[in-house]
Amino acid sequence: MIITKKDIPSFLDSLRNNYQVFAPVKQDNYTTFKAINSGSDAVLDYGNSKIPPKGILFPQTEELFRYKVDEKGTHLEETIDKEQKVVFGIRPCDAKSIALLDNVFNNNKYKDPYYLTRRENTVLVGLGCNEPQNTCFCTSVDGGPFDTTNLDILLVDIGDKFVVEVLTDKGKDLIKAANCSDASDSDKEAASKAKADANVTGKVNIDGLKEKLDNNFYDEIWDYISEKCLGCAACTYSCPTCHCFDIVDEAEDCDGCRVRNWDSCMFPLFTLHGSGHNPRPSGKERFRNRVMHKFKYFVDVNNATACVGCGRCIQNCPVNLDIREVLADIQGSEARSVS
Amino acid sequence: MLKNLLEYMGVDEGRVNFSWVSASEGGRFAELIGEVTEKVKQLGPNEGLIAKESGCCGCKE
Amino acid sequence: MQGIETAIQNAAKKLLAENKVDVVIGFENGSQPLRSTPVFIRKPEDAEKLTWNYTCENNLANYLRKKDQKIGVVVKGCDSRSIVALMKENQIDRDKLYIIGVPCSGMIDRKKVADIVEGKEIVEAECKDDSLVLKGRGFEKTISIADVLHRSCAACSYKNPVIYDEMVAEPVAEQSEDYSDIAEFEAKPVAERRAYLAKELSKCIRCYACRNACPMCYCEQCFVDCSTPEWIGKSASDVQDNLLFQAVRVFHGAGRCTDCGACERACPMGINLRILTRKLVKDAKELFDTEAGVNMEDKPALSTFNADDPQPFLVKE
Amino acid sequence: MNNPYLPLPMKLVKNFTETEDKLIHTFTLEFLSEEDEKSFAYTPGQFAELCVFGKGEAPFGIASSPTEKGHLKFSVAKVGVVSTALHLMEEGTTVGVRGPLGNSFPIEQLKGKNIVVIGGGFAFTTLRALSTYILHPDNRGDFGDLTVIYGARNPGLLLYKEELAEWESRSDINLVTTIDRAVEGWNGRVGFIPAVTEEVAPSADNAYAIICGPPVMIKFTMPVLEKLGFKPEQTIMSLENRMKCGIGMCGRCNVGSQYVCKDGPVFTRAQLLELPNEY
Repeated sequence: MIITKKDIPSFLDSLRNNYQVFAPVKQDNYTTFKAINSGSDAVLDYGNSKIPPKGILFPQTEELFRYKVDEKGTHLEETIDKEQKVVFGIRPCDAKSIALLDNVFNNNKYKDPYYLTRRENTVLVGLGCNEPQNTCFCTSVDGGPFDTTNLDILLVDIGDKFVVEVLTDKGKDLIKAANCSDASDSDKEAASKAKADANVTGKVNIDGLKEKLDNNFYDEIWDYISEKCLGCAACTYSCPTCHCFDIVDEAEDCDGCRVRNWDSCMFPLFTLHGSGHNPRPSGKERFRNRVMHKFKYFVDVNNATACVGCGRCIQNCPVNLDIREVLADIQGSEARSVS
Repeated sequence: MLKNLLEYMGVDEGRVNFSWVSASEGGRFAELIGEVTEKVKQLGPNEGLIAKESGCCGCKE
Repeated sequence: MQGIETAIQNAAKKLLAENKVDVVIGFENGSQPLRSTPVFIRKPEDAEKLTWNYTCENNLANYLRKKDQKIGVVVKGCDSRSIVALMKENQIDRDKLYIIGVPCSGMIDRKKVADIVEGKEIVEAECKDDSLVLKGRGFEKTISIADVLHRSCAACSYKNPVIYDEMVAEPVAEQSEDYSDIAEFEAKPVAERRAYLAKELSKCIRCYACRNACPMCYCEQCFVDCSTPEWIGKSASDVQDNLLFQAVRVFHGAGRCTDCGACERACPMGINLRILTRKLVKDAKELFDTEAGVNMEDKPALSTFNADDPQPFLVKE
Repeated sequence: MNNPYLPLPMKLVKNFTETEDKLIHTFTLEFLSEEDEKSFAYTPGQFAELCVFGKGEAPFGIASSPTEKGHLKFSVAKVGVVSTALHLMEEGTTVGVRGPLGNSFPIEQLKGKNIVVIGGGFAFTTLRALSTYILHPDNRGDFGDLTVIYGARNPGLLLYKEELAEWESRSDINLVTTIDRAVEGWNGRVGFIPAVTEEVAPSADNAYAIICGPPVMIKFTMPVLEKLGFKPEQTIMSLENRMKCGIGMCGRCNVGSQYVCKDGPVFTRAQLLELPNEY
């Protein structure tokens, strides 16, 4: 099927009757995912959003429950967001990262109701990448510009219209609302041509990386590999697979709420013990833990690499510490083809 | 410098007041506090740097 | 720029070969167009990696605090002021430091470049004396560097390092300091100022890159990480707390901030932070006629006082 | 879908000062209802997140044994926001408890074996739970002989003094308490845990050693256990790390790929030797 670009705003408006619609919106000189008020706000020719759409399912600040303790007893009121959502225009790498987050919030012992409820109520409409950026390296971490993992619908841009690939039932009943017409053969050809032309220039070779990480924990490479890192959280807060969070109470005496905020393993406070001991005292241990978590520990536990190659950590790092160069140094070879 | 910065950022004039008062100047201290309280009362309630919606945290969306 | 680059490389090679320093900290080409990245050179033959161009925007003074090695560092005007300010606070030992001074003609702001090419991706960028040739998919554009300089560099009045062991090129012309941007913001009505700051700080994601990129910010435990008492809330969605965070962070720089602009350049969300930091730099100049880190003699503004200091803040009695 | 973040309200019935320096209190919490207690079935070695409404949450080992019905016991040192708030709390206040969390001592594996419990300082909470569980008449028969070596800097810092006295008088437990340096009025054993363990020299065959205490004590007691023949699989430890969620999601308490809160806190030394030395 195909849908013309002109019809997109009206399609989004029709969706807004029974969905909360999120789409990329221009803000200053970058795009970010926001709940849109009108279909025309959506911007679809963008590289990738500054902050990943994971923030829709796992917001930076989220209230877990409100509580009030008075003579009559303790009143707890959990606040789980049950609204139906559509994320329109999500890139394949971000959709894949959501599949990785499912392993975290649904581990072998516990289920996180906040994330999982939203996850069930969200339809992901993907937008293929015709022009991957030079920081992208999704093909190196078994992803791709038109990868359909975890998407309900994939749109392929062929000029003034999109070829619509419906992938799941959720996608099927969503697309009913749009007035699509059938895709002609030329449309289909144009789509496969777009898919073929999209080439991802950034590459990094991660075969054998996990085995190397298995036994290079005490290697002195870690002493200098993160020397220039400032220890801020720009990379973790712009990473679609980062899931660490902090829990704090915000209340006046016994009336308030318990809130969950994004947290970063790059901060010393993250692992500081009450006794003052810190198992990861300096930037070296923290950076090593970040790389180990994504390319070894996560693989050990979930048999998947916790990186989708979106390149946001490369774009947002104030000192341009490039994860592809880090991985290449660990692999021991200078064979990093960085454009 | 602190007063300049706070007023620059949007705190109403007159809400931030400084004065040197020695421990022995009891009378002047009382008078001063009276003046400042009066001035702040006229300014009315301080609705903060931005209009703060209800709710204790980000839970107002 | 080419002459400066070779001069830096030779200086570094000599220092390392003669074992005068253990490491030379400078810049090498970044992993993408229009980017450079700090590098730590320990062997003379690696010195060719050192480069110098209009993208060496990080303040390397950030890596010099409390180091016991002998360090050589490539320093532009604003970095040198940070070094002087840090030396006055005993964070840097002068005789363990060899300063390679570089007169700086300003660093470009990638966000401004992105605006000009409407966000299209740049595949290759080349510098031809004072203009930039940008190549991307299906377009090529030449822009003058002066139009895309960082705000801090465009208004910079200390392009030449104020302290150095060796200067690798001829000093460039300086321009006088002007605080018209701050004066203009001061003149705005309170409501407009509040609205502007609230809009800017609503973008904040509390990654603390501004704090970590600033050479003057080196507290063991930052007030943000305190839980007893919890000075400010931890959630980034509370704009009031974001404003308070910036107010307290910026005030720690009163009389110490050298207006190098590293905080604004490090911010991934592009928040205009210098509208706050320069207010304190302007006050330190107007009230006490001091500028941070310009020479080794005068003390930071708030570490000293004299009888005729102006006191406009007192309650009129 | 049940919500693992919601605490179970309980009533604080006893706020008992354990140590002379008043830094450690033992809190006894009562369940509010029968089914609350049933929903909280736990095994010695597990921990729980204590929630002080208005202040926050913090993880503490459960010091009571499941054999002690109707209530839970926690021993808490005054360190941060939550622990200070707990110390000042009057009896009758409502406190939230989230748990039981983490794995526990491998009770099934310990059955039929001799047990050597070594504790130091105030890390004796879950060890007390285990010892009480073993000493309970219904369970005592399942286990071999029980040696407990427990030391502290000075007599005032020993936890659960009455129980120690009671255990002293029992025949089915070999209790050895020690203090680091001699103090007048103390006629018991004097010496650091590693030296005392070497003196007591518990036999390693068909035995498990369970050790919990400050890092320095662990560091010097390990070689003694090795010398006595305790293989790494026979040595069990309980780790502590900074925790927030307690359910293996917030990502901070990991040692290598294992989360101390979900996959621990109890590990055998053999497991720990495979993990990076970062705890």
